[in-house]
Amino acid sequence: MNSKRRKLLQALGGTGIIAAAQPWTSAPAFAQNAPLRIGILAPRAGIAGTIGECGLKGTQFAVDHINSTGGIAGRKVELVIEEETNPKDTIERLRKLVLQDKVDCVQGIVSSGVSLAMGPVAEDMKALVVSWDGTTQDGVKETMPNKRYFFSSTDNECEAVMASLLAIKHWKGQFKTVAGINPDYSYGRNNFAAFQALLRKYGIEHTVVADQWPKVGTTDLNSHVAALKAAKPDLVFSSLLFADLPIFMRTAHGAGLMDGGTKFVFPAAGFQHTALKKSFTPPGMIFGHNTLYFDYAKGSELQKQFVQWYHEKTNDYPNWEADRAFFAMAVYKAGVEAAHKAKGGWPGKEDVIGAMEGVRVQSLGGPGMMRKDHIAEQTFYQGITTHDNKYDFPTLGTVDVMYADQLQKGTGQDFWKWIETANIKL
Amino acid sequence: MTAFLDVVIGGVFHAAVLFLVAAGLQLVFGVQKIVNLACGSFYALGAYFGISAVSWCLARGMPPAYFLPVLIVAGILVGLIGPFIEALLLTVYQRDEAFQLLLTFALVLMFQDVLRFFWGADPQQLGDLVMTYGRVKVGALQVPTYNLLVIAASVVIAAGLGAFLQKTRFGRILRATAENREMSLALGVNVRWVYASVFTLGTMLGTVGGALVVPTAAASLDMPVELVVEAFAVVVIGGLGSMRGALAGALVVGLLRAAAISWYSELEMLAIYLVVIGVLVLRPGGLFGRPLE
Amino acid sequence: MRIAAALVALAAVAVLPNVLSPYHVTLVLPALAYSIALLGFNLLFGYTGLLSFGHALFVAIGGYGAAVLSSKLGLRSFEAILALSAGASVAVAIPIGLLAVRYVKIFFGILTLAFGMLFHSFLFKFYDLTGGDTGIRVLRPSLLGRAYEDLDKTTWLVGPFYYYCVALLAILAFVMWRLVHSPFGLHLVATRENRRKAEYLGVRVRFFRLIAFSISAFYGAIGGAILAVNTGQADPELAYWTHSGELVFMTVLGGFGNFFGPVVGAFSFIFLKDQLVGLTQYWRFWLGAILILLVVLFPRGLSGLTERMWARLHRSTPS
Amino acid sequence: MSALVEAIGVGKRYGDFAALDGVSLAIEAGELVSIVGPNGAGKTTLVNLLTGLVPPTSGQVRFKGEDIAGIGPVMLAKRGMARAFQLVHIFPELTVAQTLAVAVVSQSSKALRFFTAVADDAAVNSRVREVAAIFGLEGKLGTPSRLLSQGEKKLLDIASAFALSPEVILLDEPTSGVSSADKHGLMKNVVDAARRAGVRSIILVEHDMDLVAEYSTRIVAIQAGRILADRAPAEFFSDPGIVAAIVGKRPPRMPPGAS
Repeated sequence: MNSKRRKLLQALGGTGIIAAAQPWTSAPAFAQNAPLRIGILAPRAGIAGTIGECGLKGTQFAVDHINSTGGIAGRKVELVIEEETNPKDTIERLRKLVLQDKVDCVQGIVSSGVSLAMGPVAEDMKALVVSWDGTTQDGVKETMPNKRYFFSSTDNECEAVMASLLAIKHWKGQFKTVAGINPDYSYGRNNFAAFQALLRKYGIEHTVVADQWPKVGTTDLNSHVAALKAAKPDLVFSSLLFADLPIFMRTAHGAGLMDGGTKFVFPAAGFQHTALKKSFTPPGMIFGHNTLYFDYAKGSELQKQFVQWYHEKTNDYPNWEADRAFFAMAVYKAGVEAAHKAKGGWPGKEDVIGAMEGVRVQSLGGPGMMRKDHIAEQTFYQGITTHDNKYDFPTLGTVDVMYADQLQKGTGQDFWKWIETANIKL
Repeated sequence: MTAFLDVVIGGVFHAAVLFLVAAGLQLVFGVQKIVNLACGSFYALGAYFGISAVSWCLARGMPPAYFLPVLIVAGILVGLIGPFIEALLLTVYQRDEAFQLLLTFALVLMFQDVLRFFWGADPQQLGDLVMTYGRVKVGALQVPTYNLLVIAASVVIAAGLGAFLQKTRFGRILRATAENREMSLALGVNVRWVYASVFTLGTMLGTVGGALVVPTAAASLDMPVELVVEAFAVVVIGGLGSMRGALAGALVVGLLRAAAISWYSELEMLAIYLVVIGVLVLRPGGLFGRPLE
Repeated sequence: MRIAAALVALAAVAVLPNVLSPYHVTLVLPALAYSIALLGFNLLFGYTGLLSFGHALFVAIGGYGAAVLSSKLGLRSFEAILALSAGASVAVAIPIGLLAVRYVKIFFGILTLAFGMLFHSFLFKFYDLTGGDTGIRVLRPSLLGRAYEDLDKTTWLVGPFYYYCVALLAILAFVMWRLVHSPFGLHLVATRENRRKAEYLGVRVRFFRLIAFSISAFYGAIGGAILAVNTGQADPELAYWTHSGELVFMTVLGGFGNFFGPVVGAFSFIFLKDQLVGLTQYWRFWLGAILILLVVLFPRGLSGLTERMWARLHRSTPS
Repeated sequence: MSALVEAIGVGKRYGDFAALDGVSLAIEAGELVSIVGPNGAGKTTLVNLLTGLVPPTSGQVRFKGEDIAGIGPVMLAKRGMARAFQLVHIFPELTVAQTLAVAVVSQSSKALRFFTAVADDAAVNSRVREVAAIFGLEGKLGTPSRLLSQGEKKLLDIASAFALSPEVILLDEPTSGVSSADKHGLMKNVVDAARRAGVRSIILVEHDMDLVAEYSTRIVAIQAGRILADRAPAEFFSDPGIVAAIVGKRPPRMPPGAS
């Protein structure tokens, strides 16, 4: 029962049980042959356990790939996996990874609460951290004004921005009343606020007739749906994810919320896309798949390989968290290798950080880049759904692709100010 | 009007499920004086097991329409872990309540991982099975037939429980044991057996509740800890140990939640806690409980 | 004898930073924080006989107190933060206590649980005020007027802050020691042992319970403030009922019948959890299993176990 | 000179049922008044009223001239009346000395001292030893109460009531559970102790008519919620009608909640 981690490690590193800690600073000559140790902080239990599961698959795929093709600058990769829980305990695990296991890099983290707490701690410990997710805008700017060691994922609001843009592009003039049902945490709050801010920016007259904030993990949404139905909105914007989304879909369908021509925008639908069965999910909705759309016809060979590998392992199709995890690993690999090449020898941590700034990589979902201000830029996929496919769940009929430079704030900007002033082409 | 009915039906549906879990809590507390924090874990177990059972049957060619009885049977079957857990509780019957509470808290911790070990971290669902029974449409009002069936099942179980406790010999023994354990012992009642059966029955109410609700919802790992709080609100409002209290409390919580969501959604859970505290201030024993101390 | 043992333990804790790796020293910090919170909790549980299943409420108030004061109001003095957070905690405890001390046993447990969850709901729902799920950041405070700006956070935590917390634990443990041996403490135990008899002996039972509840809230908030500084963040999980459950777990692990039981419990729990989490992803299961063993076989916890072994040792060696 | 404890036309109804009806009673300093009567006659109700535990539905209950209706046990102790119960009430985990100290301290101004060790308080300790000596418990001061014999527990229960230094003490069947051989010794002990401790009057509820006859200065007989007789022992026992009513057969009425 307790051997899962070990098994995974063996599968990944091929080195079996971790050797005693080898700090890279003390013995550079020896270190050249020792595997690189990468700490992973991923949720395993509770609501977010499902994110961690998918992300870990991305990491595993990346590490298999790396280790079978010569490692990172010649060194194989070995993982130390720890659980992300609440901020208090996760910081303890981070300290363990950094101080005790002496890992070279920490990747993971999906919760904004944890990443907000972790940023300053990582900076203080000079720990190189590349986060998968968990970068909701609130609090980010005061917590980490000048990041040196912490690398963030793309802003969590990107998908809301893109979904809002698509809604405006496709349905402008077709809706006057809007309603929101979004998860009750910073992610949901900001998504709905971003949607409204963009409607204002493009001068779309609208009234919010209902806004619902079910707690994440609410399994009975009948009353929420009843409230939405009573408000008779022309458009419903919902960044629900996890199991909440299929539950909402099924409940809304059962109550007839989808019978009256109401439009639906689900920026985070790609997280539970395979659970949204056709029978209760009509076509013609806006679905966001974030940075990985598994069925993208023009997707890279790498993506197709991964999707197949994932499907064989789980009998399911992956969501974007796998891509985020892969991206984090790819950025670190690219940084190390660039620094290694530049230095002509094994690079120090500061060299790696320098090389990671501005590095471009090919992730599972598509091209991406790590900005100089330590915020990731990736490719986003959204579109309007269709039932015309071989699956029992809807996929995208038309796929819109946007690069994050269109979807997130520039260096040093405030997200909300950026929305007002940004020059985005619809 | 339609909107109002929607809210009421939504609230009653929520109440129906809460009632089953709360009734389990009440039964166990009433007879054994143990507050079971793990009631939410049983609920989740019922939900997960229900999904597995239905999927297993469907894969073997069962017509989808039979899924409701399968769920009920699955709930009852998995409720059979009751006696084993009761055997564990047996060690602390004579101890301070703190230990009983802690023991069930330990079960909460263990079940989180047991569920994850068997079913993984991804939420489990039954797809669109719930729509097998279609919808009931009256004017603009639309309700999935299954939701009404769950309400009906809960009412039947409530009535059955009531009749069982009032009319049958075993029910009378239960009530007598609840009143006075020593007296029952003196009258030759096999208290060991009574406790084991009551705890199993309480467990089954939870597991059947979880199995019944899962087609409309999903089984997820945080189900147990979230539900406990609501179930506690129900029993405190209704009065600890009272079956009538479980019914009234479930309706109060279900309808209150539905109303709060419709009119001022920020108040959802807050409103429930405020009512709990209000009840405790004004009627310390709850609506149907006895005054304490 | 006990005091000598306590002094030895204190000295041992004081030299830990020289012996342990920095990581393990940072692990001792939450243990110190929980020790303080649990000393207060055990005044209520062990001495007064009231089991609160919502005590995380006060730990959370301490945490959020530190967060709001340091990052929203710009207050940096840790002494002031502790005083104000603990004061706020007592201010919250009094009205809750007035209601809750009318009950005992399971009803007291459920009522306190309800209040804890009420606060959790508040933290979660009132997003603009409390930061919702992400909570509020806690900035590094100054200790006795010194900011130690030259130290990075880990060095600060395992250095000045560590000794500060050790001193705080020593002072608060001493105060608690005096409390439980005072007439006040005697009355608390009397109310636990036989409420009716105590009343006929002129003990104002509810009043004394209320004071015990308030004192435990005070200690809880101090522990919470230390925890939050250590984490650098106060988040709603601090108030969640399972965190309250952990507090009870720790107390029983250490043994609530012994004055130092909670301290033993806090240290062993943190150590145990760290080991289990490192060993298996199914650490919750094993933690629960250990709790069951404890409840069934060693209800007096580790301190009770040592006492028993000590007694057996003495009996078997002829003097 | 007003009476120490006084009931003026008190009645207590539970719904339709009158547990007590128009009872008047005055207890002076120096008296030992026994309250007797068959089960369900209203003795317990009367005692509860006299000790301010429950308020009467009509009439007045006074202690030292002040109304004490429903003041509750804590205030009762403060005003100077103590009560010991039929069933033993002790603090199992506390030692004899600690048990007595609870009472001693609660009546001093020291109850809310948080930082002084109660074990080191010389004044408290000497009073504790004094009370313990009266009841022959001085050898058991360090013994946890739960380890005492049944008789010792009973003594401790009564002793702790004495430790309050009350003016009036109410003893509810103090000899119940004590072997008949020890009953007289215990009773004598208690009455002597009361005199030495400065207790001004004793109210006794007792079934054993030998004890009642021997120690009472006055006997109040209750039947069906009313006073049947209020006489000196000699007169009381010389009236066969009363004796038959009290000692004889149980009355047919068996009201709920009155006993």
